[in-house]
Amino acid sequence: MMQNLPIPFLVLSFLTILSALYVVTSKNPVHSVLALIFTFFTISAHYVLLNAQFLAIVNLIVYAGAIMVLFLFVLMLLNLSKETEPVKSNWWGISAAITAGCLLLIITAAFQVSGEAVAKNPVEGIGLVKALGKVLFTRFVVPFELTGILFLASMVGAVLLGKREKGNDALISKEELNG
Amino acid sequence: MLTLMIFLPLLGFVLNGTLGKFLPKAISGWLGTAAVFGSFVIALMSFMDLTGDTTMPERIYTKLFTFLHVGNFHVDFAFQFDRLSAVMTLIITGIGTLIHMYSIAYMHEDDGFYKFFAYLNLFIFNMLVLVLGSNYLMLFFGWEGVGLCSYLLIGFWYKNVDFGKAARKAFIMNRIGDLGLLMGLFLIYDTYGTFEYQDVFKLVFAGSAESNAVNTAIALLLFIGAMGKSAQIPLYTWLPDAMAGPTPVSALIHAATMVTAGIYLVIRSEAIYALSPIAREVVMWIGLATSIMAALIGLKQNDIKKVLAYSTVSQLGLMFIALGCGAYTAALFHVITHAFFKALLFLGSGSVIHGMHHEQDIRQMGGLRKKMPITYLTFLIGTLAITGFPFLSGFFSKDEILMSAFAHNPLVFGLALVSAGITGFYMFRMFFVTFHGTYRNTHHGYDKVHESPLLMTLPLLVLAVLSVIGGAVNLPQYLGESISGGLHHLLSYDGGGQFSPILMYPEHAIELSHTAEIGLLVMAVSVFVIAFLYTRNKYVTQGAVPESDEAQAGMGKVLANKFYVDEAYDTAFVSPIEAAGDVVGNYVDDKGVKGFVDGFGSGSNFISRLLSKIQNGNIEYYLVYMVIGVALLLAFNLF
Amino acid sequence: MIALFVTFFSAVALLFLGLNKKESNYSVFAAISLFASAGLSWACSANLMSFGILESWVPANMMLFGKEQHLFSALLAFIVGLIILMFRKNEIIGNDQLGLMMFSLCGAYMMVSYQHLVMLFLGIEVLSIPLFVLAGASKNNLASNEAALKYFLMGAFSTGIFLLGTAFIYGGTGSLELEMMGIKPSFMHAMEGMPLPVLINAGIVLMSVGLLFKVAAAPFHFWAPDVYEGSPNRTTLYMATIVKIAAFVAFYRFLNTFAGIADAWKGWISVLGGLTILWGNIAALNQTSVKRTLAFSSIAHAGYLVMFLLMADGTNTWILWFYGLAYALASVLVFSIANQLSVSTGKKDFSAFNGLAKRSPIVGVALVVGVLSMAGIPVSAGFNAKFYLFSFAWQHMPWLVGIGLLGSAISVGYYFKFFKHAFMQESEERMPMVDRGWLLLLASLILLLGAMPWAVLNGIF
Amino acid sequence: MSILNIFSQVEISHYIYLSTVLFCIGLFGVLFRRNAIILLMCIELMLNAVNLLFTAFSSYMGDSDGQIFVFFIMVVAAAEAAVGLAILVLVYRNTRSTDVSFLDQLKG
Amino acid sequence: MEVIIIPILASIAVMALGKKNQIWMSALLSMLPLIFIAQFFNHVGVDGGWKTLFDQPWISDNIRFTTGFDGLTGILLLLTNILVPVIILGGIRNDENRVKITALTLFMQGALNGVFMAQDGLMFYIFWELALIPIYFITLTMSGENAFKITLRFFIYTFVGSLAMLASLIYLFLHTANYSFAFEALRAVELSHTESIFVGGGILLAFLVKIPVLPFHSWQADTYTNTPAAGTMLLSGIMLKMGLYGLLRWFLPLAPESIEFYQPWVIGLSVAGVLYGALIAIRQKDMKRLVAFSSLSHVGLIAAGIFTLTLEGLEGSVIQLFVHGINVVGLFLVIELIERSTGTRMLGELGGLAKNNRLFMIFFMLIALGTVAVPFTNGFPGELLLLKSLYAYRPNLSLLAGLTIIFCAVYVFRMVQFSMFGEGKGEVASLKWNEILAFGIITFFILGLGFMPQILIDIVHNSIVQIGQWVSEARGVMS
Repeated sequence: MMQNLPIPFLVLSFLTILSALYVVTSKNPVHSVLALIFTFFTISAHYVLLNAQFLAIVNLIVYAGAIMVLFLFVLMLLNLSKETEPVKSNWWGISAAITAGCLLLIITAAFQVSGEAVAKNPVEGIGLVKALGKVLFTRFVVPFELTGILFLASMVGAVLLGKREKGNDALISKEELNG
Repeated sequence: MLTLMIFLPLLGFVLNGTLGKFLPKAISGWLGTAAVFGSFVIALMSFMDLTGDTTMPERIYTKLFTFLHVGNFHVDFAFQFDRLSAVMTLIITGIGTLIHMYSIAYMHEDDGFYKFFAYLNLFIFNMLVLVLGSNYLMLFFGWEGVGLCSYLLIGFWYKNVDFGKAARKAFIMNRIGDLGLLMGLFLIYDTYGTFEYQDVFKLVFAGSAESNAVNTAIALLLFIGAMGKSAQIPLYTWLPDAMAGPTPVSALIHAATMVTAGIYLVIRSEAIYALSPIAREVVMWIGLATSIMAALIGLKQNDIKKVLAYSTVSQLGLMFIALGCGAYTAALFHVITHAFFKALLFLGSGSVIHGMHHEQDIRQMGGLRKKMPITYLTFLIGTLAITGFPFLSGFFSKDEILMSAFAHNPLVFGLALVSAGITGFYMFRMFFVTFHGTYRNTHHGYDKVHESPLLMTLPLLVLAVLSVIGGAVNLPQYLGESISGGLHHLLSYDGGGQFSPILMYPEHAIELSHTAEIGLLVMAVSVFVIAFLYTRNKYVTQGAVPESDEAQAGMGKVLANKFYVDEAYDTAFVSPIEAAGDVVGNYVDDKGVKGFVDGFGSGSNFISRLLSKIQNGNIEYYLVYMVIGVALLLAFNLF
Repeated sequence: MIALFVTFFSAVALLFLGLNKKESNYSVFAAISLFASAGLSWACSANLMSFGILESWVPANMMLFGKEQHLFSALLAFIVGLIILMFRKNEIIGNDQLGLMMFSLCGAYMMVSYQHLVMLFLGIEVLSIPLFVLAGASKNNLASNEAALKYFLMGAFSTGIFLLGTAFIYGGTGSLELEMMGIKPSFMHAMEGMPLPVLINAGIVLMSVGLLFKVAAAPFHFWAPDVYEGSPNRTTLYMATIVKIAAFVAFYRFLNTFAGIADAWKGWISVLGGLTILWGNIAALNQTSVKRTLAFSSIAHAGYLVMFLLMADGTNTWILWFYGLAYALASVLVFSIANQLSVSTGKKDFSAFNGLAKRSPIVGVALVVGVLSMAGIPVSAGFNAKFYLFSFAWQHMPWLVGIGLLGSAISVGYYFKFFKHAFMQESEERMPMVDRGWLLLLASLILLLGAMPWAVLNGIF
Repeated sequence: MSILNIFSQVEISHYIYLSTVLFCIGLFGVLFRRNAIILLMCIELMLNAVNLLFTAFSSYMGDSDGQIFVFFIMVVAAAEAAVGLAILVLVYRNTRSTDVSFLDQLKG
Repeated sequence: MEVIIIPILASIAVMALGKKNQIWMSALLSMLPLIFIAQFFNHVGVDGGWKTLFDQPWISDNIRFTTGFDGLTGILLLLTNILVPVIILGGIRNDENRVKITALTLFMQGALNGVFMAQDGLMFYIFWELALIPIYFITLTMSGENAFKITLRFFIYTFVGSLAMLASLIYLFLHTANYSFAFEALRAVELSHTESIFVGGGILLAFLVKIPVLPFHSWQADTYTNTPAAGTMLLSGIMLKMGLYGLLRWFLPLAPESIEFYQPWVIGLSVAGVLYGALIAIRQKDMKRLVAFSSLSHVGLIAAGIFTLTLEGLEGSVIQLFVHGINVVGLFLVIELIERSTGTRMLGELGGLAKNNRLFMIFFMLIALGTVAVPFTNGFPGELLLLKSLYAYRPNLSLLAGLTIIFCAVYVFRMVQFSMFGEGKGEVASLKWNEILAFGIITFFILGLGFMPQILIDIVHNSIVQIGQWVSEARGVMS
């Protein structure tokens, strides 16, 4: 089964999974961020494979370009770039892995058993900006407008939370929390 | 008239009960007396009508209202005045009047004077309902009612805790009997479909396909009721304790009237008993046992009223022997005479107690005959009557019982004779110790002892006369055919063609030869003589004083302690029930049932705490729970 | 749609007004505009008014504006208005927070009227994102911070699961439109008796998990007690009522599309419903904090409402509406009393209620009405709501109704703690109570809905 | 206009597997890590897995709705990240930590 | 309708007037419904079946607010509206809670009237629950260590029972032709045997808890003991009768198919309860507790009588439920007055109270006699009929239950003895006019019904015969 697959797909998939794993396991947050950005790149590549060129670009711009930069920025701001995270006990990792693995197994096994197919009807060009834009501003104009509320709300919210009030120093020190 | 007769005492009760507090004692007392006397007069008139006028129906029947009517269950609130009721009514109201009168003086100093008369009137009312009711349920009304009045009057001096205990004991023992009676009533209704005497007996007589087993069961259940009310083994222990009440009460309720209700019940139900030899046999043997046992206990009692109480129990036993032998007339005869002389004795003892300033122990008395001549004389007559001095009332009635017993079974006769003999011993013992010998009381001087006032001695005299001549109501045949058997004829009246005889199965005249009769008489008299001589020798000539209970030994101790029956009942019934109450209340109910229910609550709380532990505040755990939930859901759905 | 418009623009207006006068309290303005939204929506539902221009702008496959949608919008706006009104004095609330709450309400409107999963997704997010902020709005309060972080992390996580489910559904049915989604599986199920495709099945499960998370049904409820406890009272109340009602309407509409394959989801959803009822009620028994108790109580109520999901035949939405109204009224009543007391006494446990009945009998009576309504004891709105719910659910899942009754019985155990403290305990502290008139009004509203529900329902539906 | 004619060479199920695997990796990360920022990143990873799946379905079925949906997911993710990071900063300011397991004051 | 509304309005009025209200005013208000009840007796009468008086859609078009009247309802209405004035006159202590308790009592009067008049299943349930609420708040005014636990147990216990009944009613409701809760509609539902056992069981549970019959009684004693007197009187005097009324009115007609199944159980448990309660009562020192267990004993007999399904049993139970209400309220009133004067109700600490207050003594004695069921007091006819019906069912059970007439005498007279007799250890304050009136009403019924129980039977006969017919139709034959 595997050998029939085209090489680019396999390589991309392999890279995606590998970098995703690195995101999860890396002890250094900055490395995680970088690995995540790399993952986004590979996913964008998948989009290209899937004829979704618009999404490929947007993915890079929004995710890799904006969101991940925000993450990095926060990491730097909070000075978390070092390996500050305490090492978790092994059993916790194992149990987390087992839990996630079970879920994975269940889903994949279910698909294996049923082996179902999705109606294949590839149409040329739906992933282009032109086509998508047309849909977005006709059928999806309402949700598109409503995202305005979302952004307004998140903006106001972020400002609300970020606003420094007087005397707003640490309520509780880390030592206290530890103790 | 009948209604008036019954409700006059109730009126007295209501008046005394509501207004008595505001009335002077004299008015209150005479009011009560008048109410009963009124009833007596009406009863006498009605009795005359009933027996004298042949055009009168064989019973006067009055229905007041329907008491209960549920489906085919129907009970009328109705009264009937027939010959048996008439006799009972006359005793009740007649002796009742005397005792009321006596009480005016006896209770003169008591705070609850009006209350006392109210209770007495209420008692008379209930007693009349008992004997005049036209059906078994009315009888039950009166039956319970007199029990209640007995309770109220025994516990009349409520400040004394022991008296209260005695009162409750009386009521509860009566109730045990009542339960049996009630079951008997249900069985009667179940079998015959009615409570009306007439209808029941008609059906019984017609032998409406009911087996004698059912009748036996009815008879035995009714007898349980009679046991309670008439103080038979095993339900007799309340009667001696009932002496806690004022003495007129003992005279009226616990000697003359209420305790004979059991006899009345059996005579009334003669139709049923007639069909059940087994039940009669039971009645007879229980009567016999009670009679002997009570008499034996009476030998060693030192409380003047206790002696009389055991004597009453013993005499009641004799009556039941008669009933068991089928000699209903004899039993009723003894009821009448016993009412006379026992009331006399009780009132006499009351007079003694009154004169002795509430001293009841005969060992504290002695030599009273000089100070209290009238009491002495009347008491002597009473004693002679009860012990069977020839040609006094008790002699005739007791002999009739003994003869019927002999006709039934010589062994029974022998034992009954023993019982009658013991009567002589304890009665004369008491009599001599009380009135003869020397004065022994240390608290009150001999000079303080006084004769009772006229109001008290007058009833004594009347009763003394009655005790002497009371035998006249049913003289034996050997004294002459024409004057004999008055009561017998009364009860055997065949209803003048209508169906309502008192006794369904006319009693056979006792077929004894004159020799046998004379022989029996001689035996009875000689027993009396022996008793008289022995006690006179011991207590008058030798001047012996009964020793205290502690000094008793052997059989005497057993007798002084009343065969330890009270203790045995305590151990066998009272304590276990109380213990069961404690166990059920404290353990089964509190820990068990409630604990079980509360278990749900504490179980929920336990789970609640468990759930709180799961909710440990750490988001990582929450996420894991959530993913596990998702995984389980997926697994459950996809496979 | 009109409600969304009015709410959104008054929220924006509030934000602008806030620029001028910083310290002012705009609660009354917000409440009035929300009541106006509610009124307008109700007018639309009763065909007294029409805003066809606005609604014709929306493509038909995106949002639906039927009578029910209007009524639910009116209900949501009314409740939020009530919340804002009742809390206007106790905590100083900035106009930004009011604005956020109203933005969030816009998300709720979307959820009740979506016809396309995009709208549902956006609705959930518009509803949630302001709430993440509002949960952490008292910034100096560590509990509030913790609540915000927990809510945010778990909310985002559940969004991920929800989206995976959406993707599966998309793949399985080939559509994201509500009306189209159900056709294929129903057809397959009815005509060929084929097993349900894994994509659809798993999709339903995963999407349901996302929604069950929002309504705080077991075992996806773990966030709820913590977040409810940590958040400011107003936000807690908002979460307990609006989020729940909106999510249930959305859930109901979602499951309604799959009514043809109800066998596939009825079973496990009812099991979760039963679990939620028991979990919520039992866990509440042992709580000391008032808010936490009410949080578990709201979990239990979510469990009862799961019954409603099972009768997904599209005709009984009025039950949910009535239940939502009854539950919200009682919650607002009890929460606002609890809030006032905890503010004035500084206590968070039940001892804050000590001696309430004696100090202020009117508030005592109001508390009684509110709590009895929550417990579902007649004559109260809560009883009627539960009665309608249980009697209709019986035909679908009798044993779940049995568990519901059992849960009601257990719930008495903690609801009556209020009475224990309000009536049996004495207190030295003075407790000034404000808004007694409003509280009494709410209580009478609950009683009115309890005493003559049919008249009210007939007037509205 | 595809670089490869991938639709004929790769079954859709492979994309499903790939996305699921990615999703589960993200999920594993959420469960495994304690740093809130990493958690957030793992969630982004999960969202991206979903995006990939949507896109794949959309492309295979020739239906543009899926891609629009992905677009909206991205929009939402951005908003969410903004608010999330704001919360995180707030928490960090108060506790000097981004470790989620320290925040367990609310419990019971 | 009026008899429901008036007390509730009166309750609000009393609450609003606050401390100013006089005992007489509230008593008069509570007597107002009697006028209407008299009208019902006059104009509606007790000859026909259950006549509808008022009918309006309520919870839905077919779930209606429907009130009706017949003999059975009439008896219960009489009981309620006689006892509530008595309670208000004598049973409410003049302390800070008086206004509250008076208002709650009046409210409860309205709710109880609703229970007894409801012709609609859901209305019945609603008022059933509604009647529970005032009593709950009355119990909440008690103090003590376990107070909350006790009230909670009481409430949850009865609530669970009620919910079971609700479930059963809903089940029947869903099987009616047009989704109606109307009594006739519910009755018309045909149930299979198994169904009827479950449905009947649910309905039965609510009533058995309320009555209470043996294993469901553990809320009773503690609640009685700790509740303020008014609450105890309401509970024992009227609330228990709700359960018995429910058995007659709702259980028997609605689930007659299941009676066969439950009959031996209920009778067995009831008779066991008769002895159980009596045994415990014998050893109690707290007078209230004693009466509580005696109540368990008495109502057990009533329940057993109902389940014999004989006319004697059914009508006897109606008499007895009326009479027990009167008597037990009287007893609790006595206990309350003793406690008010002496500060205790422990038998060991009392004694000799008869000395200074004869009137009180007379009232106490009469009530005690009524309780002991001495002839010519009201307790007797009912007990007679019940034992008789039980005898028709099983003679040996009748004998066992009949032991109660012995035990009852034991514990009642023990109570009288240790409180009233013996050496004086305290005094009862002389009775005020309101208390005398309260006692007067009670003694009037004690004596009146002792002579004329047939009055009650005439009132209730037609209703009972109708219920009997329904049962016998379903069971084939009725004895």
